[in-house]
Amino acid sequence: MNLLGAGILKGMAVTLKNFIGSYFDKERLNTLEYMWQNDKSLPKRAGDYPKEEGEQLRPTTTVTNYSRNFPMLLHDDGEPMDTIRCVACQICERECPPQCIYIEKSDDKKERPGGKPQFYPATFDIDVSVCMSCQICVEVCPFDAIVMNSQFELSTPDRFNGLLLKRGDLLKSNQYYHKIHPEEAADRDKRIADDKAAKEAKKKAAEAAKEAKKKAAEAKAKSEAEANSKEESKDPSEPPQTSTEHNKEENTE
Amino acid sequence: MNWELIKDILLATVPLLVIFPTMFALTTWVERKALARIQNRIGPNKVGVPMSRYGGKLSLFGLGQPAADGIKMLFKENIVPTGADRLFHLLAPILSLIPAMLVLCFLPLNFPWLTDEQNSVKAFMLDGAVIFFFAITGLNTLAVFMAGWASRNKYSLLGGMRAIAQMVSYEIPLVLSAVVVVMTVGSLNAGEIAKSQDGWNWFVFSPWGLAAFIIFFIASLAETNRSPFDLPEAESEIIAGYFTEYSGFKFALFFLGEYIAMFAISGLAVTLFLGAGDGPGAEAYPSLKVIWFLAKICVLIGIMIWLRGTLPRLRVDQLMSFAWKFLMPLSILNIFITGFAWHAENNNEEYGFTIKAIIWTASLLILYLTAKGLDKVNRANIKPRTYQYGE
Amino acid sequence: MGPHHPSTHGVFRMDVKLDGETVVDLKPVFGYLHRNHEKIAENISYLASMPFTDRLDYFNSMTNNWAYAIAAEKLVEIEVPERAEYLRVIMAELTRLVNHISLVGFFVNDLGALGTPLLYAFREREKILDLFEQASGARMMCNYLRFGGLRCDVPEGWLKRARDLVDRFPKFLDEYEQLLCENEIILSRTQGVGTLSRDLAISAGVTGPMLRASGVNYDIRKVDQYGIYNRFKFRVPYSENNVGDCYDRFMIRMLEMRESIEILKQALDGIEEGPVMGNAGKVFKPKPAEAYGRIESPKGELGFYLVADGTPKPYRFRVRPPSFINLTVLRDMCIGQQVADAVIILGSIDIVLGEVDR
Amino acid sequence: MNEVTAFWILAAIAVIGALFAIRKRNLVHGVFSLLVFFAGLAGLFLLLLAEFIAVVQILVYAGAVGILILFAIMLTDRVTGKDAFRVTSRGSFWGTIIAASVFLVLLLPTIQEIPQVDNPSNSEEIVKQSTVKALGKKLIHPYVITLEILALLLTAALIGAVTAAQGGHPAKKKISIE
Amino acid sequence: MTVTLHHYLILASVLFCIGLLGALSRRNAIVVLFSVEIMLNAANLNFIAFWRFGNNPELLHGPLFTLFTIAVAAAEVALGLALVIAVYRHFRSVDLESLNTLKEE
Repeated sequence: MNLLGAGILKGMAVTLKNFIGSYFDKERLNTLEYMWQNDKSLPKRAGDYPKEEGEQLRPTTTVTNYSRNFPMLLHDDGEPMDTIRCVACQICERECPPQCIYIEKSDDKKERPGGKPQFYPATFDIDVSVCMSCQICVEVCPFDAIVMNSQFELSTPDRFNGLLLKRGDLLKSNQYYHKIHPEEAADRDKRIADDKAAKEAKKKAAEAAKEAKKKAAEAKAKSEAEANSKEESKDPSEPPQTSTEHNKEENTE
Repeated sequence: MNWELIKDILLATVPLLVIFPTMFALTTWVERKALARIQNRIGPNKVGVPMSRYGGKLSLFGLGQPAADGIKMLFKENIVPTGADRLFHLLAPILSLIPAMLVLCFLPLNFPWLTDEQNSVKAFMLDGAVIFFFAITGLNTLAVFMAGWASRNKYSLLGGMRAIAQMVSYEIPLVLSAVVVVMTVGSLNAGEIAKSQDGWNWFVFSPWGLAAFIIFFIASLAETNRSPFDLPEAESEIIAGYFTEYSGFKFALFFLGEYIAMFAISGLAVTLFLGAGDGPGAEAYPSLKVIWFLAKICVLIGIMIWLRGTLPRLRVDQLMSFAWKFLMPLSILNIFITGFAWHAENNNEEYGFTIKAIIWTASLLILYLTAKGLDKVNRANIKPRTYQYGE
Repeated sequence: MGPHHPSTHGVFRMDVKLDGETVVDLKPVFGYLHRNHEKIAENISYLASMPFTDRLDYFNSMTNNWAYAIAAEKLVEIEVPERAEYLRVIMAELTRLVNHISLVGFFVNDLGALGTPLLYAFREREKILDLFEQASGARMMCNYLRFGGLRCDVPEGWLKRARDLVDRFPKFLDEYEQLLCENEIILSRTQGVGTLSRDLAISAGVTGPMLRASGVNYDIRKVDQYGIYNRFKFRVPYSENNVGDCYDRFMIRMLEMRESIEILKQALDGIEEGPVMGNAGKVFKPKPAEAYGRIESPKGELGFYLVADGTPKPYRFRVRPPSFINLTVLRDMCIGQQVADAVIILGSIDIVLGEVDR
Repeated sequence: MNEVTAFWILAAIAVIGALFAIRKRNLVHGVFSLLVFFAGLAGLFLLLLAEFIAVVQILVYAGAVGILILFAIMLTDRVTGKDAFRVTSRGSFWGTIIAASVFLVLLLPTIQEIPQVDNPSNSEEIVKQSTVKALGKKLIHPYVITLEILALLLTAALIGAVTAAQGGHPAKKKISIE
Repeated sequence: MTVTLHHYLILASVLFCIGLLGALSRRNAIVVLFSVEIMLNAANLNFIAFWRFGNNPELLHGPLFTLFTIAVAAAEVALGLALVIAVYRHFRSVDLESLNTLKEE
């Protein structure tokens, strides 16, 4: 039969342990100082925050390199507007659950390094107050043009156009992406590289197939010429048709 | 006007007015810091002296917090609800502060600069100090009612009535447990009680003294609406207690009154049970007595804060049945035991060690068994249950 | 007690008719947080409503996702790879821990314990949420599961971090039990309060810890054996006498946490490398069919009923919210009790308004 | 000198307190003025060096009886305590006349017969004697019977008050869940 | 001029008469209880005054007797209020005028 009031005493022993523990045991005390430097006033627009996420945080803060907050557009190294990846295919605009992306397709095409000239988004706005950072747009985007940024300090005094991120604010370089989400950026680039390699391989295979066909055609013409009376020599089999569809772009909608 | 008398009176009262309010400010800080630490937070550390020249600010580990609270309370606009009784609305916080302050001067603080022969000090050594103490704390209930009634709002009246019911029903165990000490010392005078406990024979070391101290401490928790009994002000069911309609400086007065009452009651507990001013170095340098006295008060306040961080609240009917069905019978029994033990000790001559040991163990056993029995009677079916596991 | 009452969990109002201290009649009023979840789901694609399921019961988003994923997988036969199944179980049990500690924290806070147990609970919850953030990118709104597997694999080192969190958790639980389970004040305030008899619970369709507290041995993980729960050996605690009160509900949740740790240990041992995403097609366009998938969410039986009509948008999307159905017995439990207990009974039911109002 | 001024102040407080207690329309104001009256009286007792009595007066009257009356007002009258009935009873005119005549009857003998005693025994000696210990001894030794009777009376009054006020508690009807 | 016995006696009789006036002229039962209290306290004042100016104070007659009257007065108030509450429950009013059901019509 336990001592009267033993439950209360045990409870108090626990609080005492926590009281003393909070001074020494790092694991118990886990509240952190607030991050934003408090001597600067809040910028007018969300876009005016310093571009690089690192500049606004205090050294002591630790934003894990997995957290996602609002989307950002990627451009490869070089002048941002030339190397933008987004081709304004507006899939993300349709798929976005809270419908917070607004894209206006440009009418002229822009030369892209590597691929053929593509459209580019004349305006690409994301209303940060509507976006719920659910990352669906990143998933459905076939061009890896949009990824999640972990910059969370975007508070502004003005509610309407203050929280509207224009294309200029959204555009960030790939190295920045590597800086904030190293692992994710790494395997995303690897996947892009593999796709490119697969495409070249396919292209080469296609050219090889074409030459083979040309050769076969000349050979056929020659052989026809020599023995057009001889019965048709069996054509080499059709060049292997690539199994997967042409490329992700034409997924039917 | 003989200036001699006035000088003595000032010498006796001004230190009280200086020491206890500063201790009040410190206790609010300590309470918030300690509660925070119990909950693994850091506690207030943002208020600091803005050293704009050096950038950032000098955070005084939150010591600026009580000052900030005080200033905030001063500048808050105090609203008096329409239709409320203006006079009593103003009078209630003052009436809640006066008894708390008045009672402080009867504690045997024996300041070193107050030698005994000055006649002003004798005035303070009131003959019926302990009874006077309970009479004055009784007035506190009055202030609570006045606050509840004067703010003309049904809920604060309800809260006020509950607070009064709680205070009145916990005053009885408070007084009965004090009777134990007065009985053995034979005098109501706080100074004599303190003198009789010199040299480490504090009352808390005898079994009935310990039981009385525990009852006294629990009842004092209820008297000042602290921790497990803070029903009136932190009512999660109905809106908060009797001082909802108060803001600004009047609320600060209530707040101050509550803390000073806490000091006063724990001061009395120290005088009655923990040998006021008696500590290792007390005989050598009498000026150490004050420091010992205040240290013991701080220990009791610490325990109160610790309790506040741990225990949930009691329901109203449990609160009442705990006072009437558990504390009161226990304290009455304790009085009988003390009477018996005191009689055995003082009247027969061969009061050797063996009889003393027997009496002590017997009384300890009786007290514990009755407490256990009472607890079983009151809460018959309340015990931790076991559960079965299904596949 | 108005919608923004300090102790109700979210916007929930109770019209209480009193006779002195005892409650004579009680009418719960809610619907303040109704966001039209099911109608919206009919206008967007299957995948797009996955992030909305996080917002249902915002304490445990992983289990919501899993329930929706199971229902969708029943529509179209998709085979989920081994590692995804294991990770799903691990995530679900971690959310069960998160839900139960925060519930116990809020429950004791209603009893008036000034936040201390709540802050201990939140301290441990933070550690688990960090794990979720590393796996899915967000702490509470994970949006991590997809039809046929997971969106992405957990980063390396995650399993080791999860492993030592699970090893450290029992130590915290012992400390928590020592603080709460024998505390006389909590015992006397919760025992005999808000009693729910066994047959009333069954007839009212109550599920989850509340049902088990009233003495019914019914746990969907054991009944349906969905996912790979049949591989793990774990027990289901339920009360002996067939009337459950607030104390039973509180204790059942504490014991369930220990069982979840057992499952987590076995799951973390059994997981190996492998693909995380099944062979789901690019666009999810099920043939016309209907399916009802349900799981044992920490609050009870969470079910999704989907009717597909061949287009990429569901024809009908219905959620069976456990806390909404558990709330229907609130009136019967509160009548005859004190006012102070009405708040505690509400706390013991563990409702989250996101799920009640949808 | 300051003793006389103290007497006059306290006498004024007591008389004003008593008058307001009777005259006030609002009952709760009446109770608070009654408490002022009790406090004034306690001061007078202190002046008369009956220290323990002053303390007991505050404890019993100002503390307990005051709250008791407030509870009674809360339980009976409208909470606002406004006394809406006609303030004075029918016999109020005759009441004042009787009170005045009683006052005269009391006043005349004090003026003539009781000697003008103005040299009270010195206060130090009284203070030394009227300690609580002396009172206690007196209470136990010669007046122990009265003390026991008093105890009996108080318990009887307590039990009587409780039963009268409760008026037989109606059986606690079990609220059945239909 | 020092304070003499006469001062206290006159004061006590003034207070007594105020109490009597209140008792007789107010309709509300609770105010009547007030006035009875005032009368009792006036009597106590007399006891202490006579003890203070009496010739053998060590007998402590005054304080003892006052203690007894205070105890009796407290018991009396408790019972009086209990009766008032019982009456209120029955008659729904504390007005003494309306308590005349014993008088046969």
